[in-house]
Order: sequence, then C-alpha cells, then structure tokens
Amino acid sequence: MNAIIFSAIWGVLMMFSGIFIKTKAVIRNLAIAGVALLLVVNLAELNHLLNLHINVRGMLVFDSFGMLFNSIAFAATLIYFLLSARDIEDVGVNQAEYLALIFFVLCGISIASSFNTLLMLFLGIEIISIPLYILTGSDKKNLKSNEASLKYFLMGSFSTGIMLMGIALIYGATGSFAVVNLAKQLDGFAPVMMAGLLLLLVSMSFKVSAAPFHFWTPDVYDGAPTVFTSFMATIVKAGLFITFVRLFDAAYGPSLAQWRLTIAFIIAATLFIGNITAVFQRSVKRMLAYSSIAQAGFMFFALFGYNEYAKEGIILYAAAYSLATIGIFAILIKMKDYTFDGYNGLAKQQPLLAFVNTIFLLSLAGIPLTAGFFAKYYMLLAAVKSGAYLWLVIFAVLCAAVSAYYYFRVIQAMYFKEGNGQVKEISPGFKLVLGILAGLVILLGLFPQLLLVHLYF
Amino acid sequence: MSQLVFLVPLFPLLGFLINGLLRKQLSKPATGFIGSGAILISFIISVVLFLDVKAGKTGVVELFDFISFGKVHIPFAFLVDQLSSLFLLVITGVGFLIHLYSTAYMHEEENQHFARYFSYLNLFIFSMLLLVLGANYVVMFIGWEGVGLCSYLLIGFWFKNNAYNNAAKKAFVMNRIGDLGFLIAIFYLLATIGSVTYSEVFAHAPELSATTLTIITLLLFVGATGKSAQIPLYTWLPDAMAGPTPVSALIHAATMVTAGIYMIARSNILYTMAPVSQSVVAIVGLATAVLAATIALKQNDIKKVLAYSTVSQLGYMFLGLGVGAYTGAVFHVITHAFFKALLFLGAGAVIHAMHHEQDIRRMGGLKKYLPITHITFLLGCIAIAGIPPFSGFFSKDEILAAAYESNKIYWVIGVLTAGMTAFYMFRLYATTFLGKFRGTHDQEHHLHESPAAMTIPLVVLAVLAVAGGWIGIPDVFIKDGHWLEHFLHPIFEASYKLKEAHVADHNTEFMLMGVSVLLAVIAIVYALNKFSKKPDLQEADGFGKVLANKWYADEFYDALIVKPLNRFSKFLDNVIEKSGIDWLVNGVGRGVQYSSRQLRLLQSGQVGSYVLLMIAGIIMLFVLQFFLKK
Amino acid sequence: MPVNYYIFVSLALFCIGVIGVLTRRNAIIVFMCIELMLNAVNLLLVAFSKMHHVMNVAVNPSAGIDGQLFVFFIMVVAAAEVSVGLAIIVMMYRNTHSVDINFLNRLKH
Amino acid sequence: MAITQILFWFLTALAIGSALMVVLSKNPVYSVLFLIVAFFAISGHYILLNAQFLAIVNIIVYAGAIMVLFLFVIMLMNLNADLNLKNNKLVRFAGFLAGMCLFLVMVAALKDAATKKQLVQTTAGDIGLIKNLGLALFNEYVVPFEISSVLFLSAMVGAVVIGKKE
Amino acid sequence: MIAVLLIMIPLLGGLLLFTVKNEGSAKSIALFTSIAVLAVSLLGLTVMNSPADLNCDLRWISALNSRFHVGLDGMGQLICLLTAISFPLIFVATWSNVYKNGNRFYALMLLSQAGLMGVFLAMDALLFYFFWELALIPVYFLSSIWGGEKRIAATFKFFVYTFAGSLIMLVGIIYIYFQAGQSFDMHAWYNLKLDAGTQNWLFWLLFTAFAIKMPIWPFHTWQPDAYEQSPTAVTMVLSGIMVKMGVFAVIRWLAPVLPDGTYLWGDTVSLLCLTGMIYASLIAIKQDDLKRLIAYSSIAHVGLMCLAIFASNKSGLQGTMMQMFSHGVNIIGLWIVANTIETKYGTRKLSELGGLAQKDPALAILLVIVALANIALPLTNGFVGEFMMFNGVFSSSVTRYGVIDMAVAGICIILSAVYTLNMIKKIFYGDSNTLTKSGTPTSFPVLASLSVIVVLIFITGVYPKPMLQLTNDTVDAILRYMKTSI
Repeated sequence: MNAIIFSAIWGVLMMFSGIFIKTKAVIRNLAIAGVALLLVVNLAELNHLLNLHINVRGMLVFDSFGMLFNSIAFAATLIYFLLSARDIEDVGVNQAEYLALIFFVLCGISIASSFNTLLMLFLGIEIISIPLYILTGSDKKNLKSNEASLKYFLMGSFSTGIMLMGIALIYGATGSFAVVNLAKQLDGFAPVMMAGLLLLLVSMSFKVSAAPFHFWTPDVYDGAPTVFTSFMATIVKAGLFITFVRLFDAAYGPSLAQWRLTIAFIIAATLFIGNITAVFQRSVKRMLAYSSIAQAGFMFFALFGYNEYAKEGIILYAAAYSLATIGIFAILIKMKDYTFDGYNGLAKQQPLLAFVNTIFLLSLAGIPLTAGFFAKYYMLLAAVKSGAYLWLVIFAVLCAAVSAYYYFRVIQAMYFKEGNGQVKEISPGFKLVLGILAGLVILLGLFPQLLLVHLYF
Repeated sequence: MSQLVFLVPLFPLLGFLINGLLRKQLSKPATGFIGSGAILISFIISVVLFLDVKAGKTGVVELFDFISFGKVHIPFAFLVDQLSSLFLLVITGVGFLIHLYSTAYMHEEENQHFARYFSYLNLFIFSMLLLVLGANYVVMFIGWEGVGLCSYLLIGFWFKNNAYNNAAKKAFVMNRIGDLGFLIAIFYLLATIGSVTYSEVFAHAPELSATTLTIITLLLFVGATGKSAQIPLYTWLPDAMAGPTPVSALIHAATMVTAGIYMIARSNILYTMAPVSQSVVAIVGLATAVLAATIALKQNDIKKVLAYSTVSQLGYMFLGLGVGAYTGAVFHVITHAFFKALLFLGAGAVIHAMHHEQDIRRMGGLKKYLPITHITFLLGCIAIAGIPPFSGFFSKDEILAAAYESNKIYWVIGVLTAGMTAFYMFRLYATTFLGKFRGTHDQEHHLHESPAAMTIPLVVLAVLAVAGGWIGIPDVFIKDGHWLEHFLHPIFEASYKLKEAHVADHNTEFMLMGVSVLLAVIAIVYALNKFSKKPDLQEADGFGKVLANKWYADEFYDALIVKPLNRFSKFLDNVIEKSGIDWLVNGVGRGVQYSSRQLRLLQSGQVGSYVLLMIAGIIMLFVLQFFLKK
Repeated sequence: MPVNYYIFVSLALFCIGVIGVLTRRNAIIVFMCIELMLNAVNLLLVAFSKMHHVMNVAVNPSAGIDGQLFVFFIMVVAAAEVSVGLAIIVMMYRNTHSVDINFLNRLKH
Repeated sequence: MAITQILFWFLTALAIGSALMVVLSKNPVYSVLFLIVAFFAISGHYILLNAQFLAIVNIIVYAGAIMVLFLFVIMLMNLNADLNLKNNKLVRFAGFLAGMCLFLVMVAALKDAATKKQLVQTTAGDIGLIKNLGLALFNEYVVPFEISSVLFLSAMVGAVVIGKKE
Repeated sequence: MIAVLLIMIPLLGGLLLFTVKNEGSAKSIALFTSIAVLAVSLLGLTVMNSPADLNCDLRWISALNSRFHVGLDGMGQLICLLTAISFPLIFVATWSNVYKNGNRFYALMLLSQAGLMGVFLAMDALLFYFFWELALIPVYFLSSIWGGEKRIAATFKFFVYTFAGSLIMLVGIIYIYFQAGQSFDMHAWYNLKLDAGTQNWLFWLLFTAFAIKMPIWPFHTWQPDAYEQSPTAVTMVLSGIMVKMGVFAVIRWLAPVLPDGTYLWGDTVSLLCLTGMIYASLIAIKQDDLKRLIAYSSIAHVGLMCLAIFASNKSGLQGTMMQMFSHGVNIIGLWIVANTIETKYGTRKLSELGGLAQKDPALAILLVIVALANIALPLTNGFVGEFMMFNGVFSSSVTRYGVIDMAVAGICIILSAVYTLNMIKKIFYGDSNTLTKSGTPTSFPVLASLSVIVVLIFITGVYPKPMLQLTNDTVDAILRYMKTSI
C-alpha cells in the first residue's frame, strides 16, 4: 500500500513542482529522491517495519512476491533516473510532467502487482497505459513519435476493449470479479469462463508484447523518445509480466493442462518472431525492441512452468532483464548514431562504456557469470520440471543461440570493427553508476539467491 | 653375463647422442672414431654374449615395465638366445666394417653432415639391435619402426635432392603399410593370448584355432613383406639406393631387410602350425625372387642391379622359411649379409672412384685400376652365384633342397632364378671390370684404388663371403658338418618336432646341387664372354624394355593408388568439405537471415494489418481452445 | 429475457466495432468504433449483473451489483482515454493535417 | 408477445443498425450521430434492465460529453467533408471477414453454455438504483474509486502535455 | 586447496594484467603466473596429493542445491598438468610476438586458462557448465581481436556453433538434475540409473555439445577456419587443450552417467569417428596451408580418442587419457613451429617454403621429432597412447565391429605418415628458394620450449608407467559405471 500511496502523492508533487520550481536540476533531484523514498518505504513494508493499514476491502493483496518485485522496479527506476534523468529534459519542456507521469506509471505498476480483483487489474493496467501513450508521443514535433503514440493508443485501447470483453464474460460465469473465484470449477458456465479467460490472455499477451499480439512493440519502442523506450521496455514490461504471473497463477494455473498447448504456441511464436526478426535490424534501438519480444518469449516459461522455480525465475528475470536493458539503453541514448555501425570502434573511444555494455549484452544473451544466465536458467528449470513439451525447451535454447547473433553484433562493432563510435559528453557520475550496474549484474550472476531469499519471509 | 646385454644397444645409442648433439663441435676423425668405436664395443660384447650362449647360457633380461594395463603387461625386456646372439654378431660385425668403410667414403661431406650421417647410422644399429634383442613383439615393433625411421633418414640423407626425399618417403610409407599388419597381429595376440612375450605366446599358441593362427601369421607376414621388400611392397627398395652406398650395404642388404626373415624365424612355431600361411610365404618369396631376378637382368645402374638381386635373394630366404627350412633361411641371411655387403661396398668403391658415376655402361676395364676392389667383387659374385665352396652355395642349396622336398615346382623355379642370378651378376661384373674403359678422360685420369679404410672391410668381407658358408656344410660332405643347425636347434626344435623335415637321400641331394651349379656355371661363362667383349650399351627394346622398366610396377601403383588417392582427397576438400558440410552449416545461418528478411515484412507499419493479424490470432486461439482440443 | 440474447447482441455490437477498426482509416472513426466495443461490453455486464441478481438474490439482496459498478468504472476509464486519445489525434493532425492512420508510416520492418 | 420483448427487439435492431451505420457511413459527422443513436438505444436497454443510473450516466457521459467532444474535434478539423479515407476493397473485405469470423467463433463457443437456460430480470430488481449503487461504491469500491482519481490525473496531465501548444 | 589455487591464480593474474599497461612487464607477469600454476599442479601431483588437499567443496547456490565442488582425480591431475604445462610453453614460444594492447592479450589468455582449469576440476554439473561457457568467452575475444583478416566471421561461427551445442547440453543437464533428485553432484549422477529409453535420446543432448567441441565429423567445419584465423598462441590453446574439453567431458560427464546411451549409440559414434579420421587425414594430404594441415590432423587424432572412449574398456580409456596429454603437448609443438615459420617468413603456404633444413637445422630436428611423435613412432609419447587406444578398439567387447574399426582406423597410421612426411619435406628438405634463402637459426626461447616438449615426448614415451598409474584408478572407477560388454 505504501508504494501506491507514495507514488501517487509524489506524482502530484512532481506535477506541481513544474509550476513552482524552475531549475531543472532541482526537479530532477526531487524525482530521484522520490524514487529513493518509494524504494525505502516499500522495503520497509516488505520487511514488515512500516505499513499504512488501509482497509482495501479485499481489492488488493500485498504479498512478498508483489512487493519484492515493486522494490526491484523502484530500484531499477532509481538507477534509470540516475542514468537518464538528464536526458528526459532534452525531450521537451514538460520535464516535470513527464516525471509525474512516470510516477503515476509506478503507481499503476504497484497496483497491478498487487491486484486482487479484476477491477483493480483493469484500473492498474489503464493507469500504466494512459501515461505511456503520452510519453510515447511526448516528442511532439517528431512525426515518428506521433505515429508511435497514435499506434500505441489505438491498439492499446483496442486491447483494452478485448480485455473488458473477457472480464465481462468471466463475470458472467462467476458472478464476481474477485481473483479467488477465478479458479472455481464451473460446470455449465465453463465455456463462458474459458472464452473470458482466453480474451484476457490475449489482452495480457498484448501488453507484454507476445506474438501474435506484439506488432505494436517494435514501432512504439522505435518511435518513442529513447529515454521513455528504456522505461517502457524494462520496468513497465517487467511489471506487466509480474501482473500476468499473478493472474495466471490464480486463473490458469489450476487448470493448466487445458492451457498448456495455447501457451506453448504463444511461446514458440514469440521466440521465433522476436529472435529471427531481430537478426536483420540495422538500428540497435529497433533490435532491442525485437529482443524485448524475444525475452518476453523466455519469460513466458514462467507461466508455462507454473512451479516454484517459475516464481523465483520471473523475479530474477525481471531484475536481470531490466538492469541489463536499462544499461544498454542508457548507453544507446549517449550514442550519436543508433545503427550498429554507430558503435564501431567504441572500445577505443570509451573503453569503460564498451566493457559494461558488453557485460549487459552478455547478460541478455544468457552467458554464465551474468544475471541473465540464471534468469534463463531458472526458466528452463521451470519448463523442464513441468515435464511437458521438451521440444519447446530445445527450440527455446536454439533461439537463444540465435539471439547471441544480434547481441554479439554490437560487441563485434565495439571491439573488432574499425571506426569511431561518436558519443555525447559523459559525466563521471554516469560512468560510476554504469559500473555499479554492471557489478550488480555480475553479482546476481554469481549468487542469484541474494535476491531470491526475500521471497521467503 | 647376459645381464650386460643392455650394453649392446647402449653404446650405439650413446654414439648417436654424442655425434648428434655435438655434430658442430666434433672433428671428422673424432666423429668417425666415436661412431665406429661404439659399434666395435658392442660387437665385442656381442661376441662375449655369443660365447656364453654357445655355452648354453641363454636368458631374458627385463629392463623396466613399458606398458601395462589391466592384466596386460608388456615389459621392456631383452632375450638373449642362439638366434638373437647370432644376429647380434652379424649386425654389429658387418655394421662395424661398414662404419669403418664410411669414414673414408663419406669424407667429402662437410663436418656436421658427416656427424649427422654417423649418428643416424648408430641410431640404426641401436634400433636394429632392439629389434633383434626384444623379448616380445612390442619391443621388436619398436626396433621395427626405428629401423624404418633410420632408413628414411639415411635414404634422404642428401635432402637437397627432392628425388631422394621422395624415395625416402616412399620407403617409410610402404614400411608403415607393413607395420600396420604387424600391429594388428600384435593386437590379435593380446586379444587371444593376452601377452606378446615370445615364451608365453609360443607356449599358448597350440590353444589357438587354426584360423586365428593363420590370420595372425599372415598379418605378421604382411609386416615382413613391408620390411623385407617382398611383393607387393618391394618397390621401395630399389629407390632406396638413393642413399649413400654404405647405407645400402648395411641397411638395404645386410641387416634391416632381413628383419622380416628374423621375425618369421623367431615365430617359426606359429607358422609351422599354420601351413596355409607357410605356403603363402613360400609362394610370395618365390614370386619375388623370380620377378626381381628378371628385372635385374636389364638394369644398368650398378646399385639397382644389386638392389634387385637383394630383393631376389630375400625372396629366396622367404622361400626357405615357407618350406620350413628355417635354418637354411637364417643361414642364407648370414651368408647373404657377407657377400651382398661386400658387393655393395665394392660398388661403392667403384662409384667413389668414378666420381659418383653409377651407370655401368660408362665403366668397363676397371680391373687394372682397382685391383683389390676387383678381386673382392669377383669373389662376391662367385659367392652369390652359388659356386662351391663359396658361402652362397651352401645356404642356397640348403634352401633349394628343402624346396625340392616340399614341392618340385618350387625347386625348378628356384634353380632357374639361381641361374638368372649368376647371369646378371656376371653381366654386371663383366661390364664393369672387364673390357675397356668407356668413361670420360678425366674420370679415367682420376681413377684410383680406394684408401685402406675402404679396402680393409672389402677384404674382410671377401674372406667371410668365401668362408662364411663353412659353418653349415651339409652332411653329404661332412657328417655333422652343419654346425649352424646344431647351434640353432633349440630355436626350431619345436617346429621340427611338429613337422619332421624329411631329408632327401644323398644321391638326390648331389643331383640337385649338380644341376644348380651346372646351370650357374653355364650362365657365368655365357655372361662373361658375352659382355666382356661387347656389352649391350644401347637401350633395351621389346621385352627387354619391359624388364628395364621393372614391369612398370611403379607406374602401375601410381595409377592404381597414388593418383586416385590424391584426386579423392582434393575432391573431399573442395566438394564435400567446402560445398558440402560447411555449406550446410553456413546454410543454417543463411536460412536465419532469409527468414528474418521475410518476417520483417509482417511488420508492415499499418495499424489495420496489425489489428487484422491480432484478430486472426484470437480466432486461431479460440479454435485451438474450443474446437481442436477435445 | 434469456441472457443469451444479450450475449449475442453485445457480441454483435462488439464485432461491428472490430470490423470498424479493421475497415476504417479515419483515426477518429476507428476510435469511435473502439468506444462502441466498450459499450457492447457495458451492455453485456449489465445483463450479466441482472442475471446473477436473479440467480443469487435469495442469498444476497444486492447480488450482481458489482457488475453495474464495473460499468461505471469502464465509463470513467473511457472518458479518460477519450481525452488523451483525442489529444493525440489532434497533435498528429497539427503536424500532418491528416487523421489517416496509414498516413504516418515511417516505422516499419 | 410482451411489451418488453417488443422493446427489446426494437432497441436491439436500433442499436445494431446504427452501429452498422457508424461503420458504413462516409461522413464522419454522420458516424458520430449514428453512434449517439446507438448509445441511446443501449441506454434504452439499461432502462429495460431497470438500471436507471447507468442509463442516465450513459446518456450524460457518453452521448453528452464524449460524443460532443468527438463532434468538436471533427468540426475543428472540418473533416465533415468526406476526405475519402477508404481502404481498398480487399482490405475492407478482409476486415469484414475477420470480424464475422470472430463473431461466429465466439457465438459458436458460447452458444451451448449454461447461460442459455438463464433468464435476465427485466423491469424489476433495485440494484440499478442510485441509492444502492452509491452505498456499494462508497463502501466496497471506495479504493478503486479513489485510485481512479490517479487515472484522471494522469489523463489530465497527459491531455495538457500533448494538447497545449509550445 | 590445490584445486582452488589452480583456478584462482590465473584468474587473479588475468584480472591484474588488465591494469598493467607496460607490455614487457605484462609478458613477464603472465609467464610468472603460468609458472606458478604449473608449480601448484606439480605440488598437487607430488607432495600435497591427499584428497583433503586436492578437493574443495563449498556451498554455492543452496536454492538449487548446487555446490562449488572442485577436485582432482587421476584424470584431472593429468589434464590439469597438461593445461599448466602448456601455458608457460606457449608464452615462451610466442615471446617474440608483439600484440596490440599486449596486456589484455595475456590477461585474456590467463582467464581462459582459469576457465579451462574450472572445466577440468568441476565436480558439480552446474559448475561444469558454468566454466564450460566461461572458457569460451576469452578465447572468442582473443581470436576476434588479434586474429587474421577473416577472423570475425570465423570466430563467430565457432562461437555460435559451440554455444548452441552447450545450450542443448544445458537442457540435458537440467533434465538429469531432476532425475537425480535435484542434485548436480557428480557421484549422484554416476549412481543414477536412468532407463535405456531415456538415455537413448538424452545421450544426444549432451553428446552434441561435446561432439562439436572435439570436434567429431561432421560437426568439425568450424575448426579449420577458427585455427587458421586465430593468432597462433590462441590456436595452441584451442587445439592443445580446448579440444580435450570435449574428450574429457565425454569421459567424465557422459559415459558414466548415461552408460546405456553410450552403449546404444557406440557404433554410430564410432562410425562418425572413423569417417572423420579417414576424411580428415585425406584432406590433410592435399592441404597447402600449414595451419589447416595441422588442424585436420588434429581432427583425425581426436576422432581416434573418441573412438577409443566408446570402446569402453580399460585399454581404450587409459590410452585416451594418455593421448589427451601427449596430443596436447605434441600439437602445441607443431603450432610453435608453425608460428615460428609464419612470423619469420610471413607465409604458411607449404608450396612457398622449402630447404629450411640447411638454414635452420635445429628447428628441423625438433620439428621432425615432434612430428614423428605426432604420428606415433615408438618410444615417443604418441605411440603409447595410440597403441593402447588401438588395442582398446580392437578388443572392445561392446561392439561387434571392433576389429574392423581398428583396421579402418589403422589406415590413418599410414595416411598420417604420408601427410606428416609431406609437411616435413616441403618445409625443410629440398633446396632453399628465394624466400627461405634468408633463413636464420631460430631464437632461443622457441628452441627452449620445443626442447622441453621433446624431452616430455621421450620421457612419457619411454617410461609411461607413472602416467598410466595416475589414471588407473579413475579408469577403474568410470568403468565400474559403464556398460563394458554386449
């Protein structure tokens, strides 16, 4: 609850700060302080030190899973601000409002990660989506940005319609929106229920950009201002996935047998389309968009597996993926040229940047010693433990091998190709944070349990 | 005393190391001294060993544990018995003489190559000794490959000349083919008997089935054909004449090439129990003998003639082995070692005098320039022609007698071959030494008898070539005159017990000798007065051409094996590898690229199509959920 | 009234909305079709709420009420979406003087 | 045939018909107007289902506010003149086909569910009355009610950020 | 203790080197570190060889019940010794090579050594996989940065190929992990009895990765390109040690864990090995590029090792281990020569070389010895290994085709002689040409390292007993789990 309240309040605060404070630095630091505070209070609640008791009437439920994820999300956002808050100022004049919207998104995430009725799920997701439509279009003069936000908005609200239809059908079947009733075994209403769940599944797949509902992702990620792409592709995506996992555990898990094939189909399609299409991209930004689809395919194993490894794994995956991608985007923002060739010879210009970037990329590719490895590893564990569809697992690892192709293209460009990758000026603080981030990735790659222990108390 | 047997190979090894490592520092005399000295010492030790073997003190000396795994246990052990000690004498003795000879013969070589030569030579003696001394087949195999290596090194001694290098390579590879057979035989023994130590193998041999024995013995024989230049692996030996002449004398006449005979003689019991293999050995030997002899008839290179005669003589020995005359074979090995070494060294002296001219058509009349060489060479020729009481006569006739006993046809062909031998040897002798000189003037001007270091070995060997046969005088002349047979009896008695060698009565034996001697004499006389007057200088034609071209055997192998192999390997590299497997592997990558290019087009950038695809997806999922899954 | 009638009616409206989204290129019309879809959902929800009311009114006099409240929230969200959506469309119109959803097609492949 | 049934069929026909017109009519303004009609028809359904509050809200919020907003925008861009934004035949056919398939599939999925035995209570039941709704809204549903304020805030901010000229 | 040191010393040394900017000192630090590793491994071989010293078992990821368990058994000792010996040799032999940013080069080399050590020491499957991947990364960078002109493509092919393989292996590992009651422990895996049906397909999940690494025909096509393009120092690591990873892994993680699978697929794999041996030898005959020639010869040799493993008897396994060591040493020797020639004459084309024997007799002699060891001449280390392997194949009791296998494999003895002698002849014999006329004797470091190799060749060739004893118990232990007869 702390997270929701504080993020909402801070959002309002940022909103007004735009009016009263004129120096950008102050606003920025205010936002950073806000996220820090959010992180603190959330951790406090996670460790049962301080939580505001509000009777939510069973609309929300706060368990360690959701709150642990919230902490990850806030920590990621903190790093994200530290790295890229400066670049938010370059997008447009309404810095404060952007920050406010980001806080509202965080609020939405913390609602969605703790929903207990479909109503809250719906509201949470809408609170996440609507500010994102805005942020996508925030670069108003840029037609790409316009296009992206229009596409995002139209398709987003379309998927909202589908989700609502699903919820309506579910309501028809169960007579309530409470999550607890989703697992109810119904005799006559089963088809209605299943239709509803299916539509819900579709709309959630849309939100986490799983094939064949992923089409908005590349365009939106590509068109949006890179800072916000970074935010969308990492924290928001992870948040939505956590939401999805919660929903899945409640609604689909109990009757997993009849959903497995569908999920398997979605996974296969997502992995295939994401990885294969990424191979041929020229722009790193767009490649990352596709790679985020591919990664989503892997995260889906958390749903497919539906066992303790899945829960641990998705947390780990969320952390690993968000951290690495934030880092990569932070560096991408500093590049003058977003194509692969733009990275040529970066290792000579900026050895540190090249090095940490390599670590992040390796993590995404799932090489040992990085967090990404254990993330993928847990997913495979979950999948194999479920004991179904080993072919799917093998297909997945082959796709992972393909993914190495496009991730390593960046590394090749940075280290092995001649050229001078142009970068904007970089502050030592930026480098420091990047270093810390890389350190985190390695640390999680060595001792994943550092994160996972928090799930169990 | 036999405990000191390890000294015998030790000294050559030391000689090899010293000469090899200090080849730049040592002066030529020093090198020569060390090289020959090492052999001399081991010769002396061998004599000592021989003496107390003669006194009946044989034994096995186990130096250390070479390879052992599980129950298999292969020690690095030496066996001192009649057979090995006899070979020791020959190897070290002849070896020493040839070392001595070489000090003079190789004198023009520059310092380090001179040293290199001697170190190789010592290494060869070392390996040869291992081969002979080994108490099990693996140690024998070590020496076996070692001598192969040394012959490779020595044939290619003048490595600037690529023809020589190819000859060396050919020799090594052909030997390897044989060695593979040997190796498989060893594995067979390990698999069936579980040991490769002679004593155990021979002890357990009777337990083996006839087929197994046949297979093993045949495989061993394959090894022998490689090493001892029998059909089909004989072609390397003539080419091996590329090496320095002393080397040809030592390796390619006296010692290494007889390794095959040694091996079979050593495992005689196995062969006696496998009659099939025995007859194979006999036939192959005989065939080789004839084939080589015919080729030798038309060769004009002094060393080539000797080389083919060697091949032919080796064939003889295998014939002997094949018909069960093991003693005879060994006997012939010894005598052949004497006279063939003598002949080669003589040829070497000639070549040396003629400034590396080897074509006999440009020689002639050397009699008056090289008296000692001439005499000794003549003696050698008589010996090989098998004229009593020269050494060749006794050993050859023992083999022929045995051949007669086992199969008349063997004998007939054998005798004919003997005749041919006599003929081409005296053709060689006559064209070289008789008649008038046909070389250039400054060659004639420089003609001179060789230095003492070369002539002494000639003389010594000549003596041996004459008298060497007297260790095996058949009963028909002197009762129990066959000392060698008695000496070697312990080695072969098992075989003889198994298959009583039925001895011909004296009359037949006289008849046989008479025939062969007569034939030889006729051939000699004919050859002498044919070639001393007007040697055939022009190129051979008609059938002679075929012989001169060695029945086109090399061309045949080239077309049948070498060329196809090369073509095939090119084919594999360019077709299978590059445009086959690798193409497939890269094809995966290309496939990914291609499908990537195609899938991109799905991302048309139009909301309408996106939504359409989404709806299609929804419909599909509905169908999947509701109507397919039942 | 059988509830199936309502289900089919709202499904029909919903699909008409979908068809509109698929066939029209005018951003505003597309958006209106989406609103139509939402209303179809609303109708369905109300129908279901009344259905559940009759089913469970015995145990719970206010059964089925949350369905109608949900409709209320949907309207809230719809209003919010409309404000944002129209703002976006207007922005795009400012830049391109077109409301054709296929007019902007820089982002593809 | 009872009056409610007559009304039901009439309203249904009206709703579907006008919905179709929304999609089909060339002129955006007509579409808006037809949409308003459709909304009224749906409100009629609400009343039939005795959900007066929703009926009123629907008319005020949708037909009133939202649709007027749409009209404003259309006028403002004077799109009333039909700028023929027509997809080509194929696309339209494909879209129509897809929509119909979706409809058929869903109907097929739902037709023989237990719902077909269930009846909907019309012209009775008081859950649709403001009093009960208000009670529920401010008791069980107070949290979402509050949270939707966040939604509105973000929408407002967004609208301002996007909308205002720079 | 020893085990940990073997990993940590090169690891820390490597990390340290990144900070050292001075080339010269970087070199010497690298050399020093590698020598320290050698010292440690010798220590473990001689003095501190009690299990307590050799093993180390710490808790790592308790959630997965995976432990940081490293240890040395006989086979480990042998292969670690190889790894430890190789690196100083490599460093010394390539002492004169100059690399851009040399310190990074040597750092990565040491890191790869750490990774390799880890692979050979890991007693925990997850840890094994961890190092298996880690060993690859530094090599990838080494080859891609300092390699030949087509390096990026070639190395990347190599990387993706092996990466795909090891990912498939990962699936297999996870599967077994669950079958083994959620344990990665090696012995738990050994004692696990899976039903033949499972092993039947599971086998390929693991073997694919190993086959690619070794490489077994037809998974080999990455190898010649990678060897050709990598800097020779790296090629030495690749062919000397990395290739052994595959062989080692088959012995340690495949044969005992999936005995039935190994048995069922034995003949198939043997067929592949044989095909590969003949195929590679034949191609080697006509290779003109020195590096490619050696690459193909190494394919042939590895094929024999794999063949011998699947003979699954004592002779075969011990021979393989012996040969792993010998082949490692010999091939490094060959690469040293290749490197010397390439750096000195700027070409690897045999057709352009010749007559070096007069210019550089020392090198000639050493190469001849190494080459002869490579074709398994008796009294060299090559012979012992090959003899035992052939004998193992011949007397294998898990296949009916042992004799044929051995005979066919034996053909490679002949072919290997052909291409090796070709190589010697074309490089050293004949008369010197314009290119080699200016030949000079080789520098001391190279000769020194080659001499060390030659000494090793003879010691282990004449008196292999210590090594055989070293691996004896390991082999018995493994055979206890394997299926050793039809």
